[in-house]
Amino acid sequence: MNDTLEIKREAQLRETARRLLEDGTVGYIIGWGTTRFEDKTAPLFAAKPEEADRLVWNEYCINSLAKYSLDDKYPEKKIGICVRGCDSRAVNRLVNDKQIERENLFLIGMPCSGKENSVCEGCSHKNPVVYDILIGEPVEENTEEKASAERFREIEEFEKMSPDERYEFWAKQYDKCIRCYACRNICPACSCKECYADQYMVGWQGKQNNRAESQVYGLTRAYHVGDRCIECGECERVCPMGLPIMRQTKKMLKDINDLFGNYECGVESERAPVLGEYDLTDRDEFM
Amino acid sequence: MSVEKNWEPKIIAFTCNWCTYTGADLAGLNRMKYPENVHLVRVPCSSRVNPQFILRAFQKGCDGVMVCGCHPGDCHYATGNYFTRRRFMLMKRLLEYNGIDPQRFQARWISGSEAAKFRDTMTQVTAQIRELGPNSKFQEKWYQEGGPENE
Amino acid sequence: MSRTGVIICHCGTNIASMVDVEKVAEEIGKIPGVVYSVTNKYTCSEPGQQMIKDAIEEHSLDRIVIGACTPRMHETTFRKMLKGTKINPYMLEIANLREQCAWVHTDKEKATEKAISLVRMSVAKVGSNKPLFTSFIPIHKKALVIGGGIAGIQAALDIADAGHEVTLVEREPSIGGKMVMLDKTFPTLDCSACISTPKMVDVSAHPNITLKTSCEVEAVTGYVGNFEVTIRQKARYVNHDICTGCGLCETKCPSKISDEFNQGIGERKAIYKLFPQAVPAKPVIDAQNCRKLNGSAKCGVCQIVCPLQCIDFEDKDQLITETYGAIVVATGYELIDWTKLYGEYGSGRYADVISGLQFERLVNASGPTEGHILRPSDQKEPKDVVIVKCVGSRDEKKGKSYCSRACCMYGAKHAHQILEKIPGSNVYIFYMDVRTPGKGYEEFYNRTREDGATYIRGRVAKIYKEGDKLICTGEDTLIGKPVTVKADMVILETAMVPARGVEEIVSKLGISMDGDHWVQEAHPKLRPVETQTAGIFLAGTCQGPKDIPDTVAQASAAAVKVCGVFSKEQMETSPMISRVNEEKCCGCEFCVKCCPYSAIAMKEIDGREGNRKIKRMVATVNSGLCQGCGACTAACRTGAIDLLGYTNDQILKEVDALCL
Amino acid sequence: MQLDKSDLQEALRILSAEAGVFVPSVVEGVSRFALWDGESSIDLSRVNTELPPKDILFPQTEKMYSYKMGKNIEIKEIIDNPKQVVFGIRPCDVKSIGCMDKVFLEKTYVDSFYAGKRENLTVISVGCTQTDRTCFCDSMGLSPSDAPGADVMMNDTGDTFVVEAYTDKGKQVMEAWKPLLKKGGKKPAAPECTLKVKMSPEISVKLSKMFEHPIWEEVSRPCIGCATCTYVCPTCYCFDMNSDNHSSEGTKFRCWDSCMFSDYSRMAGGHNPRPGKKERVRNRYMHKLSYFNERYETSLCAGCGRCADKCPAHMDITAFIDRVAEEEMENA
Repeated sequence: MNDTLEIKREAQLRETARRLLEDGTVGYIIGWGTTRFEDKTAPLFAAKPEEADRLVWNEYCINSLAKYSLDDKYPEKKIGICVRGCDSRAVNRLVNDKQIERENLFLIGMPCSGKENSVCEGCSHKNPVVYDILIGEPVEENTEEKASAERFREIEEFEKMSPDERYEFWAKQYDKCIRCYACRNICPACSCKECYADQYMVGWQGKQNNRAESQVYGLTRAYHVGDRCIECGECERVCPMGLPIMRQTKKMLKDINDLFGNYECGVESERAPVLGEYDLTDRDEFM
Repeated sequence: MSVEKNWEPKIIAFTCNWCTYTGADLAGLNRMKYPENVHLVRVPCSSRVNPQFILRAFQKGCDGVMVCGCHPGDCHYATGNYFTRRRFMLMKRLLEYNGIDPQRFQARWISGSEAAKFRDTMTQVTAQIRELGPNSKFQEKWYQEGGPENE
Repeated sequence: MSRTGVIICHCGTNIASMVDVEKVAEEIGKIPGVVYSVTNKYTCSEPGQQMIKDAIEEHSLDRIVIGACTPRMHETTFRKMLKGTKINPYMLEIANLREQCAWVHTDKEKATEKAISLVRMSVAKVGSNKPLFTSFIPIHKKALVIGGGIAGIQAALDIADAGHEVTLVEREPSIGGKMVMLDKTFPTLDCSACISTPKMVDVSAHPNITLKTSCEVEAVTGYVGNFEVTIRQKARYVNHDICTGCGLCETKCPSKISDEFNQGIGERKAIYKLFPQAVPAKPVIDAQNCRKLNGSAKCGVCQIVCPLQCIDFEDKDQLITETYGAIVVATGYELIDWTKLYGEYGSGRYADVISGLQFERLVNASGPTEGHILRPSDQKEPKDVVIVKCVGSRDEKKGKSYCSRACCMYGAKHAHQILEKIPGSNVYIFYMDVRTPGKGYEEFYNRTREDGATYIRGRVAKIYKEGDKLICTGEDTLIGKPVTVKADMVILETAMVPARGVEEIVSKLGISMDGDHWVQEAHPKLRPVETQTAGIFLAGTCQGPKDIPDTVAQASAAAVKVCGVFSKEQMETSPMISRVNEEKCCGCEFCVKCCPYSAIAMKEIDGREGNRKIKRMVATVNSGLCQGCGACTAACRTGAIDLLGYTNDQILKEVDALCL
Repeated sequence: MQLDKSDLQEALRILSAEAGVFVPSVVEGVSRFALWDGESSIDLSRVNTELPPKDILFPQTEKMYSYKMGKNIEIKEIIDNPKQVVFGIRPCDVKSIGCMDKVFLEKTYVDSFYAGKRENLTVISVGCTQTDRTCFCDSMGLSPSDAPGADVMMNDTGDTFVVEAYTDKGKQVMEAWKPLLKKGGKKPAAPECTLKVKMSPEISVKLSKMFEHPIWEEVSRPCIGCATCTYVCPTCYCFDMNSDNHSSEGTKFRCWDSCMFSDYSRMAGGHNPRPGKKERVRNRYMHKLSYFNERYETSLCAGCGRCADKCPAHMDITAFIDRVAEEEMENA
């Protein structure tokens, strides 16, 4: 990240935030603020104009902010959210799933040239896909081939392994899982009011932590978000045990691309999620 | 799980009431014989089968799972099995991706009049699963170590 | 703890021969929650059922599992039996021990083991059954028939005769449809007007039928028994209550417009009756072509002339909304526009190459030529006539792949009419096959051949004008030689296609169409007059090409279906339908997209967020429309929508029970 | 007494003769306490393991008893308390074991499952020579190089360990290590935590009066309600009970639960005293820094810093404590 451009963008962000807070277009702005550690930023909720200067913009702004709008679904005033490319897709995701109203949000677009996060490597949407105001100039996107080559590289490599090797790999990974549900709570595609895993009366998912229960949880979540995943990589970032969750959820995206034509979630006004529609010309492999 | 020698595969088949379940009844009416390993769960339409049931079946100790429904186009509920087809095309690949042998989960379109096809499918799937041996993937320890004795 | 009663049926020797029923009963008796586990020789018999009823009293059971034949056989029987006891009829599960166990296995010991696990699954499932109650939806005993052709007329008359109110909606100024355009009808050759106009008069005279012509269906909502239908009454500019239909205005109207009823042969006025025996026999003004209304002149002569002052140029469209219990779709057909498809037949440049309906108008006594067959180019009587069949039908490349069923017969009828009306004329019929699939059809075809019609097996390759003759070149495949005929006139028997605008009606009603845009019937063989949506029926050529006898048969069938719906005050709906747990529903609408019956809608309920009262959207299932397929339950990630009778909880327990 | 580093393997082998020895190791990329396999070298370079040693005494899923329904119902309590030793545990984790002892063993009710395991556990603590950036145990009143609750205290002096026994269990270990031990050795000075936190008893008193303070609204906002902080925290001891039944037989188990889950305090009928994030974050911080103090005179936070390190929203208990310290109370 060349610093001069980013520092200018940070100053412009603060100035815009101050103006928005002063003239009351937004009730508060969700952005990134400093923490005790220099290489970590934390979500900041700036409500008063003077707090606008606490907003920062550097290569450590890695937390996704879109899902915080779910906590305030019926705001009196608009909510300002700083959105990078992935956050804007998360907003699209939540709007298409009818969980938030687009009019309740005021999106401050932040062109992002990649953060300290492994997922930024193959990022296909550095500039926000939807915003109300753009801070600074859009950055240059990854080339089409680089993004698409990078998108499923990890999955294609993994598919080369034999079934038993694959099972052993996943079994070891899910042995590590401590079922803290951070991956579910950070994911913009996981927006159910009451998750299936919390409904013990129905008995979908046991609370005990053994390999089988964690595998069932892992696969069920992969299936639930599979056709709506926006590939923001937050699930992998937040996992305290470092499970490669994206390698699981993006498998379905790869299949959908192979079977039903290229498919990217949360980019434009949504084509209905693949599992929500049908097509008479689908391949029929079940005879 | 009984001793290795006379191990019997346990296969569960979610069958749609209007087509495959009727086909199974027709096979019964014609006294067609097929192995005892397949247990049918009757559901109104193959689109009622939630892919999570498949995970549940493997977790609770099934060796093979099947989802059977009407041929696309003549579903009693018009568009039911189009959704089934999509859901299980994706779930099948997800299971294989996680190491489950492709033959352990199969989906088939069997109409109400295809009694012979129902018998042949059941026989063929039972043979395939028997040859694959007991399934230990996804299974809870409770079943792998033969239930309560080893508590 | 539930108190489950289990009855294992011998079914004579059907089950007992292969399954050790005593062992099954004893084994199942050990399951916690099972308090009564016996076998019985014939459970479905009267004594068998009585035994169960006594057991319920004696052991105060609250749910029953019967291991017997397929539930598809006796589920209803046992549910009726339970109606007489204190147990809800849906606290019952049936394990299929005959068709899927005893009859299909050979090893007795393994079959018994399987029987035990099947019954164990049913016991696990019945453990979480809940009492279900059928709900009732009110039925408005009023039918709506869309389309005033012979199908709509017949359906409306049958329903009205059964004592129910009917509204017949027709978009043209008069009912009658295509049949009333015809001259004669095969095979009896009785005059089409003579058999259809009396029915049209019955329709207008029938106390139970409200006739709405020049009307179109604007919007349809609701479900069986409660369809809210908005009908648009198009402006007619003539007050039909006062008008007596004297026709003075028609004679005075200056403008001349090509008469679409006569298929473009001859003209009509701007203020016109569709045809002389039109019902209602009152004119309407065609706004596009009336000089006063389209602003091209200050005319208004009809208003001056009209003795009763019925003309009102300020008339506007009106929208009327009413509730109907059932709807019959009878939108009929049209002939394919061959001019755009068949350049080799001159694509309409030659006036004497006419379609079947145009010939009907020529030969019709109330037609533009009063029944004299005069060729449109020079009004001369043709001597040599060529009839070409399968124009647009059975022709995937240019037209439609299907056969239009009726053209072989009305082709022969046209030949017969020409030979009869023009002595010494010659008729050449180019055909691929002659299909005569009805009573008296083959005999009628043989008679026309004996009258002198020449049947040439082959298609006409090209038609071109030479002098005042039309040269038709083709090949006679029977003798394998090319054939040319110099004809004065050519009649093309073109394919039937769905009526213009059927797509809108189908989408408004929420029913579906097949590939060729014919309305999709529920089942081609077993439910030809029903659609997938309960309460919407169909009749006539809207469902596919057919002749008048089949159309009338379907119309009467649809009428009986409507009377079936109206036979009860309320309609009992099956309780095995989906239900939404509003506490868990987050309003994401994934389920709405999956419902084949569009039975799921979103509604606003008030909820709480923290300490604030808010409004939020949740899904709700319409019990009238839901058929209980369960597609929505698998689409709902949270499991907020569940199918009663096959809930997630029950199926999970069934899967667990199998794997013990 | 002193123990040469080179003799460490031998020392552990002596112990593992009759007890399972847990040592800090990296399993599949996650550093945690795992059973020592007998030969692999002990890596003490890492200050704190990612997962705390709490699952030795309080496993994430612990089967309590099994039942079998037949003619009569037969219930069998599942007791498996093998003799165990945990080696290489840091003073902050020893303090957390002390906190759990207070909860499970003191006051009226003694948890038999915990007591059985605790009875058979020998704690051999190794003092820290350097601290992580998230360590703040000395601000919480602990010394990085001394663990009063341990059975044996070992401090690294370069190439030897200074070994002291604090309890008779410790003396038995010293007995077993007799051939390897040498005289002398001086305890090294305790390292200094870089992270200074203004924690003091007044903070917990102050907090007890701040239940309605607006600070909670602001502090709790970034929280996403997952259980990472509670599951990596060595002192969190909340558990839930459930059963794994198979028609006529099954087992009753208890498993970790987290007060941060939205349904943790949801009661029958759907009422939830802590519905929002504000209430839940407030409850967690108050329990760590105030409620526990009122009941057991010591704070429930040992200053290991794992929650600050692993929190997805980068929330930080130390920043919160400083914030509370600066907050002047109007009515204080």
